Amino acid sequence: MPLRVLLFASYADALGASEVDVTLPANATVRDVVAQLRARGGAERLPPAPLVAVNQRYAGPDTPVSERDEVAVIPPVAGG
Amino acid sequence: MPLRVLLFASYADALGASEVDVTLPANATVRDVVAQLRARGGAERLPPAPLVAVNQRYAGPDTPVSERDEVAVIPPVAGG
Amino acid sequence: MRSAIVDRALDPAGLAAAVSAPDCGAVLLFVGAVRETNDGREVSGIEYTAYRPMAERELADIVREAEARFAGARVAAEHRVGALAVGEASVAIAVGHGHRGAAYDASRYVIEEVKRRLPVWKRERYADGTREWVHAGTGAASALPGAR
Amino acid sequence: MRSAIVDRALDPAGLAAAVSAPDCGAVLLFVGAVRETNDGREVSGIEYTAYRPMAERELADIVREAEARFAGARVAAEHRVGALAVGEASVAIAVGHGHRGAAYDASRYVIEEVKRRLPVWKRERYADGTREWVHAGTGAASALPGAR
Repeated sequence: MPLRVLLFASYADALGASEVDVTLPANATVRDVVAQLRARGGAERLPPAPLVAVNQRYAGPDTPVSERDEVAVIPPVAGG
Repeated sequence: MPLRVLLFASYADALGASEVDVTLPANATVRDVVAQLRARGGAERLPPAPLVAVNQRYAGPDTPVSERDEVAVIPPVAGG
Repeated sequence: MRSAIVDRALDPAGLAAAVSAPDCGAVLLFVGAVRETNDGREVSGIEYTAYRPMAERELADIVREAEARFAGARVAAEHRVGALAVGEASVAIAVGHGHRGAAYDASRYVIEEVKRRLPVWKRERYADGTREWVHAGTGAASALPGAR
Repeated sequence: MRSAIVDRALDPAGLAAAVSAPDCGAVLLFVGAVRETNDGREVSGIEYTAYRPMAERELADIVREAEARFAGARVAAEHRVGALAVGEASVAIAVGHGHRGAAYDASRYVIEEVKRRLPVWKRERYADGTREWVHAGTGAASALPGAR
């Protein structure tokens, strides 16, 4: 299935885009999203297990994702 | 020696005055000041060992006092 | 409670007024501002960006959590995004409470959670013309907030 | 540092401005105000009195101690005396620091020391027309600050 993944800040710089489209197997999880991303150019600047949000909530690697979900990869936050 | 003692808030109410004059022996201490005060009418509303300031600093019972010192008896503070 | 991600100057006095009330003995206002130096480098400004819908929800969650943990607390918080100059406020947190201890604890809770999990990033501009993303920690995944 | 015992309305924003600086990442402002109830009784106002010269020196000492204990802190504090209505501010403490942890600690230090040793007293006026001196603790001598 196709999925659009949101990127921010240094991760958007690393992959050269603020959104990337990936193709996932059925019953995919956050772990699969990260694996797809890591296969792209520039992804060596991402940590092995970056933080991910699904539908605007932090989500662990086993969280299932479907094509209707909003998935974002979250660099170390620096608010305040 | 004579000494004028300053009183505040509930202690001034208890002794009916914001200043009282006491007479102290030579080499007197804060303890002697308190003993003199406790002999006065209304002093039963003071605690046995009220806080005292000598020259605007908190002072223990053995602190010496002379007639040139500014001595004040300090009720429990309630600032803030 | 009141919370917002905004792209205008913050209004700390307005937040403080929003949490004040006749049963409120203590009001605590925290304001975080852009510093002129960081790690010894001269900063000329900071650009804050956010994953905005998530940041708005996360800040609202943090404020609600503080009000639930510290019963009686009234909390209001704003975080600014966009280009900020040195000295400008990036975050403001106001807490009103009947007792000062709870006001301090609730205020501290909000700023620590903001630093830990609000999806906001900052890129510092330096006097030498360069700019860099600032990572509060090491950037290691292990330092990040866990999934919930 | 800046400190004063005053008989006019406090100026919290002015205190906060006094401790802000370009190297200052965090400003924390504490404001204590008259509450409408105390121990279940409806309060109509509070009259604060002070042993004024000692209170001025003691508050200056407390502010200086906070700046010494929390290196880099800029501290300003004011305590009001006289007749205050419900909601009016009796004490305001502003702390500026490069780091928020020290700002919180310094602010808390000042308010706790003010409560412990500033020679200020308050008499509450109640809705039923009576008034009473308020003792923060039990009034027992053992609860008072020790001689130094």
